[in-house]
Amino acid sequence: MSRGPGGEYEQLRVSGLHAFYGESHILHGIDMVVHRGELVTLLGRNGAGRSTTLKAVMNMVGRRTGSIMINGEETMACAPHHIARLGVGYCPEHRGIFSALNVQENLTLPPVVRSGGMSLEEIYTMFPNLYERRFSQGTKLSGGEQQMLAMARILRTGANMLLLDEITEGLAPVIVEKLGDVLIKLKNKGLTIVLVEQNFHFAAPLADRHYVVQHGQIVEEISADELEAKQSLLNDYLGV
Amino acid sequence: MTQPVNQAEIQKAILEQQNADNRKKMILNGVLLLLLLAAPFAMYPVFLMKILCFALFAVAFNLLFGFTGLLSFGHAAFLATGSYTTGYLLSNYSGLTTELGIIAGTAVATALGLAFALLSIRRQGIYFAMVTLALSQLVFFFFVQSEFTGGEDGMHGIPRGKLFGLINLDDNYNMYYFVLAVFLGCYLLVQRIVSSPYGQILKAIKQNEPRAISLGYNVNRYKVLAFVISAALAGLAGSMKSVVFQLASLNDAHWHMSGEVILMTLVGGMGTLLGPVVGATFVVNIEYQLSQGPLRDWVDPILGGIFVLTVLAFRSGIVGEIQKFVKKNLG
Amino acid sequence: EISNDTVKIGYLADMSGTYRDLAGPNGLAALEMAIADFGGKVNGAKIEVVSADDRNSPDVASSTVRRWLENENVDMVAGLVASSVSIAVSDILQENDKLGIVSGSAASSITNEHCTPNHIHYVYDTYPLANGTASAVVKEGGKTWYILTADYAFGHALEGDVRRVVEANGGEIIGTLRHPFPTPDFSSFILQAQASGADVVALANAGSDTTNAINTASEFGVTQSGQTLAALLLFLTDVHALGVEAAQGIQLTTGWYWDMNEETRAWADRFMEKTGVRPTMVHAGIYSSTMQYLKAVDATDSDAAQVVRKQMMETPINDMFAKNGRIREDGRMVHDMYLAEVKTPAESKGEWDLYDIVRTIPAEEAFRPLSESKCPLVTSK
Amino acid sequence: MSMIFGVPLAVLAGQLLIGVINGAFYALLSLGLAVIFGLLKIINFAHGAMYMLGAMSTVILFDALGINYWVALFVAPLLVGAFGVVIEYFLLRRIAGQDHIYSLLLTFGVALLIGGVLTNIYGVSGLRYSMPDVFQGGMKLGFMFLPYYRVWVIVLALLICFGTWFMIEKTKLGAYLRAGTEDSQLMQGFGINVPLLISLTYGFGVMLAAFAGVLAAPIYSVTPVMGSHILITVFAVVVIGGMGSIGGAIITGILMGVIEGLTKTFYPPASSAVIFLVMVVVLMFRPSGLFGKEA
Amino acid sequence: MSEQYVLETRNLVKEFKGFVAVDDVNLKIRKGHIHALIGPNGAGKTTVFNLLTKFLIPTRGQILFKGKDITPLKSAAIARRGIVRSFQISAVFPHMTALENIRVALQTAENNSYSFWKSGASLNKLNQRCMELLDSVGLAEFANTTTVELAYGRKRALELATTLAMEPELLLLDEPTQGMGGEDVDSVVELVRKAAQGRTVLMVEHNLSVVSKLCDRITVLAQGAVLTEGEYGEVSADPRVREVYMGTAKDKAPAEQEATQ
Ligand SMILES: Nc1ncnc2c1ncn2[C@@H]1O[C@H](COP(=O)(O)OP(=O)(O)OP(=O)(O)O)[C@@H](O)[C@H]1O
Ligand SMILES: Nc1ncnc2c1ncn2[C@@H]1O[C@H](COP(=O)(O)OP(=O)(O)OP(=O)(O)O)[C@@H](O)[C@H]1O
Ligand SMILES: [Mg+2]
Ligand SMILES: [Mg+2]
Repeated sequence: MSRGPGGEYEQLRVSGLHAFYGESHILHGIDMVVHRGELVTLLGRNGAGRSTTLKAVMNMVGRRTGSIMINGEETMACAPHHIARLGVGYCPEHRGIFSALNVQENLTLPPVVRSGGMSLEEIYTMFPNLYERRFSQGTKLSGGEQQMLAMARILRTGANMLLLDEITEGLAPVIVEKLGDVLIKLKNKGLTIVLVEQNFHFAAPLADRHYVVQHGQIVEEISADELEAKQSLLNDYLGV
Repeated sequence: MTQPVNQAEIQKAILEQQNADNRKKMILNGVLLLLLLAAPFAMYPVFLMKILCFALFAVAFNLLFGFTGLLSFGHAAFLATGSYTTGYLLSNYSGLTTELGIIAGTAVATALGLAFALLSIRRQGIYFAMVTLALSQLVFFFFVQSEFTGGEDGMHGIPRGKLFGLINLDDNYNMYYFVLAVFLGCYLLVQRIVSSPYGQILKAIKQNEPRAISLGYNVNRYKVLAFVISAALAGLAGSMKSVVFQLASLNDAHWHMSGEVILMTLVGGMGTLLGPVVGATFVVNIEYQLSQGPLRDWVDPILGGIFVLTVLAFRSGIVGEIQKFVKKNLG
Repeated sequence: EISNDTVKIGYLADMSGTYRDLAGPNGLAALEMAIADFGGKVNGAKIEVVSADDRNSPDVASSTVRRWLENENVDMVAGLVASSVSIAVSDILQENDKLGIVSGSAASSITNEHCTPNHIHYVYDTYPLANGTASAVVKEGGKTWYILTADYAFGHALEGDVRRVVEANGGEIIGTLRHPFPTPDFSSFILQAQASGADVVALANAGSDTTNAINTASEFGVTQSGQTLAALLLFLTDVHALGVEAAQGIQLTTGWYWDMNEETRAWADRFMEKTGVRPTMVHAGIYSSTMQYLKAVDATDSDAAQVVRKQMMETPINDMFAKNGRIREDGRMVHDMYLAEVKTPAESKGEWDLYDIVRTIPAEEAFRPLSESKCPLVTSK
Repeated sequence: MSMIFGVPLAVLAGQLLIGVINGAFYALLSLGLAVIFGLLKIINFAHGAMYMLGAMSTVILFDALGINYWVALFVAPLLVGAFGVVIEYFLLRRIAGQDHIYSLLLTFGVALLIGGVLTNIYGVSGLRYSMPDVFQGGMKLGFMFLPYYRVWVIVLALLICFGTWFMIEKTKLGAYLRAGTEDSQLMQGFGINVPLLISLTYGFGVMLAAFAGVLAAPIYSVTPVMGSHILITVFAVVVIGGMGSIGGAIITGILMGVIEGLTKTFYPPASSAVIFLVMVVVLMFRPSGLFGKEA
Repeated sequence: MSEQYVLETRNLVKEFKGFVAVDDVNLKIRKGHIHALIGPNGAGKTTVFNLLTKFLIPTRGQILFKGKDITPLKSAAIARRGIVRSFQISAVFPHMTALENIRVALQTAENNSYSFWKSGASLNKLNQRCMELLDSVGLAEFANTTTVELAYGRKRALELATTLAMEPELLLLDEPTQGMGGEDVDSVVELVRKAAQGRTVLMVEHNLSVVSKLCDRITVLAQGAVLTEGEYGEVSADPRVREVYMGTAKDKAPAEQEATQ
């Protein structure tokens, strides 16, 4: 049964998730739910375990225990390459641009997992830099350009749930702004988005709910409307 | 910012740490020394000398590979150059005392090392390995072609002669203690190099070359020096070998030998001081024991199996694994 | 009397490398056959055998032999294939005044520059190989020669010997080509040999080089185009590997062939029971030399190197391997050699039915005469 | 007859042709190596052994089951390829992401194992294999006699080389391969079964070697050691071409065949060393080989 | 008199296979300034850094350091002259302790870096200075910790300390706050401010609040060329800069400027 109490469709339900890198125990029981069409952020300090949470969902960490349901389907047993097929698009923290491929190849690399993804044209109009450099080696791009590429890449696949890790890192404000608009567009198209962000000021206006991660646990859940009220609490958590 | 901490205390702690490490080193060296001093009474001296020569060879290689991060696939060239040169001089100039012959052999190998280094040092990673391989193949070709090496038949009947014109090295025990002295000298030298100011830079270069450059280090010079030292020690190993066995052969120059020293180092534990010594002892022993026993037709497959096992089961080598184990269980 | 009441024989050979098949494990079998046939005991003293793989490395060989001689009082070392190994070992034998019998090596230098009073070279060497084949081929009208030489000591020696013989018999060397060892592909060299227009293309190499060359030669139709192919060192195992298809008509010199007479066949059958293959001349030589050694020990009731060697030299060898073979003071065992021709597929009646013995080369003709010897043992006389 | 450095032009022409043929052969071998290194970052010292297995299995299949050359041309590489997959799955996979050197050591060990075992079973003097009758004889080109089989070798080798190059450089699958070796985890995140891809790639690489082995069976003496002789040379070819450059491996293969051929004509003793000389010189001026991407 | 300028570039150009990444750039960096290089992604900022430190060879143009032409020098030589950079991704020696990391930098000043015969103890005299530097970035307590085990922010601090150990006259910082949030950013700002005393700093930074807090002067690059130069006020007011870089951030003080978009 994948219908939450509220009756909205549960795209992602993580419960009691522990994750380990070899010896070190990173996640200590994450619990979170993301409904279809929601944009949820994971906030927290460096090393809190946000990236790890996303990686764990993608089955990219060493060892995991607990439960991860995608579209109401238990995925703990799934091989990594099956997860994407469930309509999940992942944009990694450190971009993961392939040096063996040129920009265009990088863009078209991830297989389309669902219909309704963006076309190359749409993407290029959104990121003119990429069009300009489309035939140069992926890793020869500037830091920011690589970031754009990493993001753009998964918009093509038509995934209906996006896990985005620090997508504004190293981007010029003007691009950050543009990304903001993009996310809103995607959201309106009904995509589900889990956003890991350092730049709270970017995330705040977009998100429906915020999870605050600390020492590998969810310590606070704040919905958009509570934001004013809990601002100071949040600042303590994030040390702003 | 963090609360102020007492710098002096921390420094003291660090120094104590160092002393503790040094003490450990001393004890280890002591044990090693005693073992080696006693060995010839337990084992066959010539065989022990063989092990020492290869151990020295592996130690030399490890200085470059384990501590500088440069994989040379051509170290056989230096071993062979050392042994042929020494062999040739001692056989043809009866006036020459043994140590002079050995020094000469080492010198020539060192020069060759410099040449190799200058030609290869700018190449990165696997390309570096392959250039050294290519160069050593050319050296091999030279040795095959030249008359003085005796080609396939090899160079035979090299006189051990008298050390300093005094000590008769035909006596296996004299010979052994001479080889042992040289080996220990080199071992300690490498130990010193690794912890020396220079060693620190090598470490840094190995771990993050661009950063070392941006700090103003001309990394290639440091690499060249490391290469030359390594080549010199390898050459010395060869020279000693030719005197011990009284022969020099193409096997020393063949690329298999370059491979063998890599194996020894890895099996023993690369980047550790004792590793290559243990590795050499292990490999030489296995090969020897097997070639004698009932399994003598199966040496190659068994060796192969051992290498596969090493890589799969204990990748950081015998010594490396022991160190890990100690760290884990004894704090 | 016999030291500590045992005669201990060390068998050292390449057990895993390029020379494995011509001596190797089966050589050990031959050695054991000899001991068994001798009765397992000599003058009441028991006979022990130790064996090792020399890995074709003088290092390994010398440390093995040193230990055998110095710690395990081995009395005699047999086998000995790679010339680098044989020479290295002979030095050590001399140091320790023990005896060695070289059966596998081809280098004639072993009883020439490198001769010692402590070893015997038994089966063959490059001299008779060149002698037998070359003189025969020249006499049959092969006047102009082109030689493909393996570019190392053995090849050079063989080439030199061939040149001498050919020119002595009124032939002419119109070209030689030194190829690296080993060479996987001979097409380029064969092509040059063909272009040279020589009557004879001679192969002064061994093992896989020779078989590769012969394969390629037949592929490029060397014989069809009227040239004669002469292989100077070819073992039964090589021809077996080539097959009569590719090797037919090739002339070669051998010290022994299993199918020469009742005696050889009988022994070869026993050998085959034990090993599953037919013996090479080296296998037979190991058997014969071991017998000769044990007889000498028996006769002199001693295992001291010089005593035994002397006795071995004094008793002529008459067994399935050699008739009136004798060991000279330079350590060379001289005996009749045979010029063989590889059978055609039509003639060959089985896997191992490979040679026709064309001619017997008398001992005194075959080997380097003492007059030409550089061996101190001879010249110092 | 006109001469060049004392070599008749006709002979030279022949040598060049032979050079190209051997070159095609090198190309085929180095191609497999390049695929395996370029895509899997594995330094495959077992490549020679796989080449040998290809040849040996051709002979053994014939002796044991009477399987003829034509069938072997498919079956032998498939068998060896499957064997390769097994090795990748049970051994190489466990050291994925480790330093090159470990894959070198591991595959070298495997090579020793295979070679040693076969030596003990079949000996070293070689197995007999006679050429299929269709290839008996050859054509007279005026300047030389060209056996039909050599023609067959070059045609087939070049076809396969080109096919492989196209698949890797120009198809989607190729892109997956190239990317998967850089960050396999992320590729899996995109929904691609990388482990399978890798096994198959290694299998394919050794298949190419085995295929060269089958081609070699009728013309070279087939022994358990035949691979170890050629291994280093083939490595040199790959390096000169630029590690991991597929096209580079092919072109360089042929180039080296020709250069070697010329050396065999003008100074034969150096013919095995010349390739290393070329390698040193090339790497002097082009640090990552003729066609390699700058490291 | 160009003495007041520590660093000057004259018509600096870098082309990559026809693509012009840096297009005729003339920079003038005043002594003692903290000078920011900002601009959209792919404008050529990192490339400029790579040119200044010779990680890339300029296609055309000149680089002057304290009036002297240093265009032909090699990376290492330039570093020894006193131009030291930090990297966009943190660069440390992962398997050495924090203290050793700094010591490696200090050794450049010593002339013992080739003496392989000296004992390791001969380096202890540098420890005092190392500790001071570590303390200045608040890492004193981690002196003996292996660097891999340090958290991201601390790695960056260590890298900065290492850079300072070189006593550089000109410090090049590429996005020092990248990937940091909250207080880490503030601490880096403090660090840079400290580091800048008696030095000149040239930094690339996308976090405008940091730029506005720290920098005396700002050069804006766009498509490889200098768009404009000036103080934060002027630059941020420039409509072109807004268009290509800052975006539609209306007339707002930089501090809250990102707070609402
Ligand atoms: N591959 C790894 N091996 C071991 N530990 C890791 C690994 N990756 C991350 N860690 C550790 O796991 C913890 C959480 O890392 P994570 O990347 O999830 O933090 P984060 O919340 O994403 O913060 P940020 O990405 O801003 O650094 C950190 O302490 C980090 O040191
Ligand atoms: N090695 C290279 N080869 C080809 N093009 C390159 C190379 N390095 C950089 N470029 C191109 O030059 C331009 C400038 O790159 P640079 O890294 O300097 O941008 P940047 O200003 O640092 O951007 P960011 O703020 O995103 O880091 C980019 O378009 C990039 O694609
Ligand atoms: Mg993160
Ligand atoms: Mg940048």
